[in-house]
Amino acid sequence: MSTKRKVYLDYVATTPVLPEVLEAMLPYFGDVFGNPQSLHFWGERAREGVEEARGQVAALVNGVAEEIIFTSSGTEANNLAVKGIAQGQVAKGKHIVVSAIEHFSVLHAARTLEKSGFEVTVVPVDNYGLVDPDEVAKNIRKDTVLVSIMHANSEVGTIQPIAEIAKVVKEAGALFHTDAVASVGNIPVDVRQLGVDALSLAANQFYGPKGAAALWLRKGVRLIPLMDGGVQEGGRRPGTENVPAIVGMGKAAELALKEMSQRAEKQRRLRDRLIAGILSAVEHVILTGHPERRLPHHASFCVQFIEGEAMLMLLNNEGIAVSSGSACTSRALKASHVLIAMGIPHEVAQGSLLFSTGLDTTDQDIDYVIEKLPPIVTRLRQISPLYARFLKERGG
Amino acid sequence: MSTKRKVYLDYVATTPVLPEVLEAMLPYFGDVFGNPQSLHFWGERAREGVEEARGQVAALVNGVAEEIIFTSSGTEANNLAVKGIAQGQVAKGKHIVVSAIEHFSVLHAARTLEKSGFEVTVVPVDNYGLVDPDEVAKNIRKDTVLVSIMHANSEVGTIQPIAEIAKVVKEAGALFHTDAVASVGNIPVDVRQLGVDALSLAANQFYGPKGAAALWLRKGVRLIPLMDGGVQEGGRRPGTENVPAIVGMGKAAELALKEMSQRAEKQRRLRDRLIAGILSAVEHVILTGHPERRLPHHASFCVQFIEGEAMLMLLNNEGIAVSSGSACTSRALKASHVLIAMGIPHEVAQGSLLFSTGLDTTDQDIDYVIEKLPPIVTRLRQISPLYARFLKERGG
Amino acid sequence: MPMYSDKVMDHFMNPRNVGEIKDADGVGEEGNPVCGDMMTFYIKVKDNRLEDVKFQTFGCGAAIAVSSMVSEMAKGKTLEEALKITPSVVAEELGGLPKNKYHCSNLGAQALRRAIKDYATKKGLKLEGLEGEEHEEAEEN
Amino acid sequence: MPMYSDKVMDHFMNPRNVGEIKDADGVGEEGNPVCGDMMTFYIKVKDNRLEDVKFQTFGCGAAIAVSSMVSEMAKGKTLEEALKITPSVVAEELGGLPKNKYHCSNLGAQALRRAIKDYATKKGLKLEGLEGEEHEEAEEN
Ligand SMILES: Cc1ncc(COP(=O)(O)O)c(C=O)c1O
Ligand SMILES: Cc1ncc(COP(=O)(O)O)c(C=O)c1O
Repeated sequence: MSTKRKVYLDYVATTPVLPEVLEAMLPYFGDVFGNPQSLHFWGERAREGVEEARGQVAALVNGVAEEIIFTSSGTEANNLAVKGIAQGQVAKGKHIVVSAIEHFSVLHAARTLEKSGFEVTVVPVDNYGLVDPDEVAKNIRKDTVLVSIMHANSEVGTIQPIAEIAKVVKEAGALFHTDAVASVGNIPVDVRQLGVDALSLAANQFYGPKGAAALWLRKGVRLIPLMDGGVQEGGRRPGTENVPAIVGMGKAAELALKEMSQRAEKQRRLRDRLIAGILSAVEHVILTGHPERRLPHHASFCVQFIEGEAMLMLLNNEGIAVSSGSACTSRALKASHVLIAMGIPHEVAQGSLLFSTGLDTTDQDIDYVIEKLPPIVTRLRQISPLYARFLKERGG
Repeated sequence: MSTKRKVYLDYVATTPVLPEVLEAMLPYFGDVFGNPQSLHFWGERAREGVEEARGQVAALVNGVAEEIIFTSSGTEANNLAVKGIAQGQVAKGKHIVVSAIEHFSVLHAARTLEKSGFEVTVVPVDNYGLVDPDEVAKNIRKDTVLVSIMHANSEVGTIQPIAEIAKVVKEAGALFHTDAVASVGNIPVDVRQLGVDALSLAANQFYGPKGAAALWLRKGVRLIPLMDGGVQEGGRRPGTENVPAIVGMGKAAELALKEMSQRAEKQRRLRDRLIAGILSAVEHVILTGHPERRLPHHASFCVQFIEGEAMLMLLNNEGIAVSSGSACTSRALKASHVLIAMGIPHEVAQGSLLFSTGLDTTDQDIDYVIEKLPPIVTRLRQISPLYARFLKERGG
Repeated sequence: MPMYSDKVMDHFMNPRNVGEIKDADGVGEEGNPVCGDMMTFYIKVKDNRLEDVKFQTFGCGAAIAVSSMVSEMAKGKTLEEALKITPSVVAEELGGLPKNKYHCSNLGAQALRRAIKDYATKKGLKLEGLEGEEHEEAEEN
Repeated sequence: MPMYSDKVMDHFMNPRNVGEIKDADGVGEEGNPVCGDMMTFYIKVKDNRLEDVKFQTFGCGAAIAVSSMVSEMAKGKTLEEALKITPSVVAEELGGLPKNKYHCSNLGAQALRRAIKDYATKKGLKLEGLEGEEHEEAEEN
């Protein structure tokens, strides 16, 4: 690709590690390299690092340190929650409820549970990607042990009414997990206020390192571990702790908590400019997800008559990095199950385009995108038989 | 603790990250922070880093890149291998064989399989911790789908005759996994020569970072993933790749391969000095594990009449970091199952002491240990009722 | 986009023969909205030769590159020669296509074939290579 | 070793009253080799008081510290007072013991009790607090 301006607008895919975070991590590769389980000076210092991070991560979601189980990814946290909690409650029943727009680490984990005799109910979402708490309530049965509904969706940005859903789940006597991977660190998340029993979060969504994530699990909730092995994380997640990454997650959590509102405010402003700019500069574009109840750094669209991967490639050629939920951009060649669940036709879902801003995003970046996107859309529409047909039908 | 000389002799617990390795990792926290699954410049560069590492890791065990599945720890690699391969072959049978001295991530994974209807045969070891290939052969049945025997044991250093065991397993028509977490990077490991079907390795055993490990899995072996989610690692290990750690593992693998023999030679010399020194300076000490067929950096003992944790604490007070397999040093308060399986009485196993040398170990470190250990042993024996009894019985 | 060859990238960035032929002698459409790639080919025939070929494509980079490549390969060929342009020949000419892209994006040859068939049907022609499998089973590359 | 309190560390590093009393009035042993901690307590009694207490311990840091603490607490006490030294009192006095260490290492009080019992048996004494549960169920702290 050419050496033009480079604009990263794919922060929901992953964020860079902040310099302060990396700095906090560095000693743990060198001097403080010990194994936290070791009974000596090196082990002790590593353990202190991990335990400090546990407190910092707990604070970010208003939990307590002992309720944090560190994992290696949001995917692992979700698998641990869904499989671990469901399997921990089999004495009570074998029914779980998830939404249609969950990340695959929840949705497919539920499918895997079906193979061992669980029943899974998938509740729908509306056109904005919202789950209706009443719909959840309606689907909870006597043998429902777990409901898992995500906090924010990373493809359309929609934020669910988790507190309301948690309330109906609690009243019905089931446990409630929320995948908050896309939200924690970006918007306030308080496990007590939300009233959930388990919550997944991942460091690389808030300027912490890859390889560190966590499940917050309310004290007393029974959990069958995914893995067997040593005594790390109270035996619930064995394996040598990824100390530097955990320490980095702690630091990133601390910073995210401190800077939350100013970060969000800046993101919201840039994001709103981007949305307004694109909607006015390009015809036949739909904003996907909820217009207000959405992540502050999130702007997602469907551009009609053209396909997402082609747009990605041409944007990339201009130095702009975004993502898409089109079939062609997925390894499985299926359009985003999220967009389809929201009632968007396959043809339209093909034009999915997803921008997410971050701490390094500038007004110039937004201007650049608003300048570069329209000719790309025009160019692809000129090749598109769907657009030609549309023009003919409209014209004639 | 006091600020005396500091001597780390617990390299089997974990190794520091080499400066060259950290240097290779650093860009991936900053500039090259992309998500390898992203279809743009940032994603592409991250993906290139991961794929280069895959080749480097494969080379270390003489495999090919596509056979490497990155995981977050040796524990995860072992769980994935044991559970994933066993569950992948249920059509054939539900019997597996492991040795009595496996790491808990194999042994307990096997126990978990029992809960879903598998039968597990645990083969014994001799006084040196060696598995007899004939014993394995005898225990393979028609419905045996998997045999998992570790390559080297991290508690007693013994290296198993894996090629011989793999041969009998292959002849009997079962699949063979070996946990080579303690050996890979320290001694030559060649999956083709060993003739295994799956092999676990972990970066933090050879100066790579924590949070990166791998399962080498022979092409064509069916595996049920531990986790559900995205398409990473060919769907066999979903979750955002821990790019910096994976890149670091690749670099560490490259260095380990290049420097293997000179590293091992140095370790062996230091280790032999340590063994000779301790055996001559302290009475009533047993070298555990095999005297020759052992890891080059590994020296393990049982010091009679006293207990390991107390020794660890006093050694730590002198700045010396080692580990122990005593009951008191384990969270579960059970003496090392490895020592017990080797026929060492509980009382003796309590005196377990485990030294492992590394790249930074010097002759002065060895001298220091040989100087500091004897008075510590004497001091604890003076408190010990077992030693008093021994003296009386010997005296009278 | 490293999974695309330079040739694919070139045809994607600079697609040849884009557009519609208003008075086409044959038109062929191929593709489906679930996979996400759809192509329309237009041909102009003179003396049994493809005097002009144009296409429109809705789809990913590979789909656009494939269409462009097919149009370029087809132009000037006799109808019989053009019918020998199969998905695997196109993929090879493009320096390979990513495995998972092969099936969906590689529909250009079929769209062209449909256009030729359209022409042949209108003209009442029987062409060698037109009978038989409408959809060549695309091999993986 | 951060899971040990300063008090535990002090008693481990500098254990009080280590040793054997050759002509002890009572000897008590406690512990088991699987857990890994074993303690022997020796007492010298004068006028119903523990004139001297010594111990030998095979075990971890906590076991050694507990023994030392028990010996220190017991010395000079009447037999009845000494019998009131329970595992939880010892743990408290030591500033707490790690949860998983409580059961195995905290056997010092029992060993002392056994030594007193040994003395009482020899002397034909009936002491208050000696009947009943030989093994106080150690509470978690
Ligand atoms: C032989 C062996 N296997 C597996 C493991 C587990 O590795 P990890 O703690 O990195 O998950 C270890 C760890 O020490 C080991 O020595
Ligand atoms: C909502 C949500 N949940 C879970 C995940 C999985 O996280 P990871 O890829 O870090 O395992 C993602 C990743 O994008 C996500 O957006």
